[in-house]
Amino acid sequence: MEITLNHYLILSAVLFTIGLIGALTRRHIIIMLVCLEIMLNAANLNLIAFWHFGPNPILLHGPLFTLFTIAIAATEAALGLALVLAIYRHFKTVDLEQVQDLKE
Amino acid sequence: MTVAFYIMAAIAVLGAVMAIALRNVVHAVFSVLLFFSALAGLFILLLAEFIAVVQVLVYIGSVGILMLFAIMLTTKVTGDPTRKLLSRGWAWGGLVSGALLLAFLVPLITQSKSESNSQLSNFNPSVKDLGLTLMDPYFASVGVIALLLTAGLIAAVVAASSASGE
Amino acid sequence: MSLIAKGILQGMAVTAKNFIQSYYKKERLPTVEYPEEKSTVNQFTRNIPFLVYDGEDEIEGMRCTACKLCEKACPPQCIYIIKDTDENDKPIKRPKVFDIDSSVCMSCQLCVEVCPFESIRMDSEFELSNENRFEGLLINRDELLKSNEYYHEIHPIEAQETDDRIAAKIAEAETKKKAREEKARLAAEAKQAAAAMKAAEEAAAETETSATEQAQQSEAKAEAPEDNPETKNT
Amino acid sequence: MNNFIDYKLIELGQWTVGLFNDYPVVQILVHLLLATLPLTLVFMGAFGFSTWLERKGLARIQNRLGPNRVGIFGLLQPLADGIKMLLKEDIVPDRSDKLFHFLAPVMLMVPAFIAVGFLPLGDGLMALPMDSAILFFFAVGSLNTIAVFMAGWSSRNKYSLLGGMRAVAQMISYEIPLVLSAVAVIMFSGSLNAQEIVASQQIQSWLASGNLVKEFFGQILGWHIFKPWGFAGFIFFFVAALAEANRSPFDLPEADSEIIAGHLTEYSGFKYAIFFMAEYISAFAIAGIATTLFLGGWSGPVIAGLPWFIIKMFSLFAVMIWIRGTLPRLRVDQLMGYAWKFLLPLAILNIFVAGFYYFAEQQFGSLAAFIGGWVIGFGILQTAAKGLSRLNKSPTLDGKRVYQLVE
Repeated sequence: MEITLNHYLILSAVLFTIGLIGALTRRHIIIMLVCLEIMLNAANLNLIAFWHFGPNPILLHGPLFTLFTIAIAATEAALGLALVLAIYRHFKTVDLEQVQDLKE
Repeated sequence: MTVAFYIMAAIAVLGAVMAIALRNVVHAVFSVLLFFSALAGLFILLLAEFIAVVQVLVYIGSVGILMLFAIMLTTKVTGDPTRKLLSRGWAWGGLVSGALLLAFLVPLITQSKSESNSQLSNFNPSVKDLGLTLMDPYFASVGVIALLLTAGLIAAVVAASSASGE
Repeated sequence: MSLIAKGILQGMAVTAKNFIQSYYKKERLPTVEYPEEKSTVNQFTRNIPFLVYDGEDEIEGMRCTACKLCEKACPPQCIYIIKDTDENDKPIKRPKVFDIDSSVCMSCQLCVEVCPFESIRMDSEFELSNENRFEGLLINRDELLKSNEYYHEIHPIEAQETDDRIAAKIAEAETKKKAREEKARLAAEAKQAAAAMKAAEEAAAETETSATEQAQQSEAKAEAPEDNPETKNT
Repeated sequence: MNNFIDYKLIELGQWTVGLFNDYPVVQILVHLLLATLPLTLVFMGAFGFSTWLERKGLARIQNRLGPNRVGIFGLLQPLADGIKMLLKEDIVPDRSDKLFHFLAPVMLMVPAFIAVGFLPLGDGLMALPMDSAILFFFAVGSLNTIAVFMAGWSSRNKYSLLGGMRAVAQMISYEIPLVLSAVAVIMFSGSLNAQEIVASQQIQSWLASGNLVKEFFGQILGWHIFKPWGFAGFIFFFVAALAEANRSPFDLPEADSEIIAGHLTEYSGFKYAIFFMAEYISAFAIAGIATTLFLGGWSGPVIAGLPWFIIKMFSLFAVMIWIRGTLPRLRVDQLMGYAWKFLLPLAILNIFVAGFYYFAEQQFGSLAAFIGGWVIGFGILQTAAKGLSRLNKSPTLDGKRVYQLVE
């Protein structure tokens, strides 16, 4: 069977859902960041698949958009992990359920 | 191509599932690295060679390492069997996610459009084309992204170092 | 050149010089390939003690008198000595057993310091490895005995000093002996003279004494050694 | 062009593949094997030879003889070492992470061999002829960071973990100047394709002229290292490459005197040998990419092609050995400071110098750009380097040194 756009879309949907499940159910802060990355990557896969099977691949919209996404994702990861460090230093925990106070 | 796609897809799903299921955080991060590399393979299958390289370079080379560093700097890496794995109300989260998956899949399966696109058969997108496109029509976006990256970098430094100043 | 630090280039030049000159200059490659060729040992090297003997025969020329001073001085107690005896179980001044445990010896040279007979000396032998790690490392008397010529060979300066010292000692002993002999001779002469005088007196008196008295005197002389040993010695 | 060796090799390959024309599946397999197997075998052999070379070279630098027992000049020493390593017991720490402990050497070796595949060994001789080979090379090169971290973490030994962390910090830091100094070349050549980068370092008009002297020098004078930004870039690249390949003086991750070989502490037997091999092969790979980027790749007079590439790559490796025999190890703070405060700004400045050189060449001709570049461009770089080193100077180094324990 030939691989079509649908295959990629289904795969991307599954991956996105896995990421979402992880983000909604796990309580470890780093795992939540990991799940965010999974979701972003699933979206990237979607973009590239749409570009590949889309009407006008010559324009290279998909890779360009993905490049921007990856740049943003990298920033997000760096910032997120810096925040993890800050939170850990403040609350001495990586369990997000215990991080409840806004002041202090 | 078909076989390669299925193998890559299986690795990607496996990596993602392991990443959210494993108790040991370091194992989870390594499995998400597996997921990233499988995705890079998928990008190569989709002829997005440059994106695959960037995926490897940025995600595996930098983001993964950053995560590992963050783990080393914060928590005990071995899975603590007494620690709770799932958050409160995890069932609701799972339910919502499942519903969302259904919402994604139903239109995909019902409105299946199975003919493939043949436009790319003779087209090999080179890095040069990508670079020229990036620099000519999208120059403003690149500038914005560069600004964002710099801001993010500075913010990360500030966030990580101000806490240590306490 | 500020891009490349000057110090780095200098260091690189030094190592390059070492590398290139090691192919044709002897002093840049002092390595000796050991089993095939041995490095010359400095004459002040010391590793393990050995026993010096003079002359040809090992046993006769042995300087060691089994005084056991080195055995007492040895800090790790690696020396073990048994005095030799003759056939009548009478001790003689010579070791029967003289063992050094080379695995214990720490090359401190205290035995050499303490030896009054210049007998025990340090060897520069360094190939002491052995297949048998128990008996093989225990060096016995016959292996330890090495000639004075060998000593001269390995430590010429030290051996010469030792020889000079021994010669001086012997000379001193000679002179002392001579003086003593002279003294003894003089004493003997005096004694003889006195004896002669006494004999003359006795001869004069003998004529008066009877034959029975003479028999009594000879009995008393036979008893004398037990009563007065000094007289016997002289 | 005299690179007949490359053409003969390619012809041989094509002939071999042509033998299996009737069996397409076998043909693909043969093609794959032809692309990978010789490379693997040759680089493994080169690894053995280079360990011998390194031990010999270091020994001569330190006025010693080096290995000379096994075989003539000790040439079979690597083989003996290999057999010894193979027969040794493989010790796995009891509480280690067994899977990752096993995977780490593999993870380190696979990227090393993939990276070798991106080297343009000769005209058309390339195992993985990809359009963005240089970028792929760097991407794959960043993978060994993960492997080192795996090794350090899975051993469950504080020295291993320290070594792993050091390695990761160092590799991330030095990858940036490494890539940035390569960017100048990529900008100048206008391509990420390794073959095109090599072609950009040959003066094509001279090669086509038919004049023998011009052909001879046309293969040399175009090398990027003779240009101001190329020379500076080569130095930055080489320094960063030393750090990337964990070579002395940047061998902090495996500093044997401080943290007992770092991430290698708990490895023994053949796994250790694999680590060793991967490190040497990535050192080769990075020397090869430096050759490609700055030293004209396979171009060279008389015997252009594979021989020149091998000569250049091994010369760079010999320089690495020479540096190892000379320079002492850096401190951790010095290492990071050097990457971020010195190498990185200079590499960025070098990109600008290269850009100006490019336009000057188009505007004023190559000779004027060459002279102007060396005078102005290199002057700028030197001034910047001086200024940076003054800024980075540690305050304790000013004035007379004070020794606390003396007197």
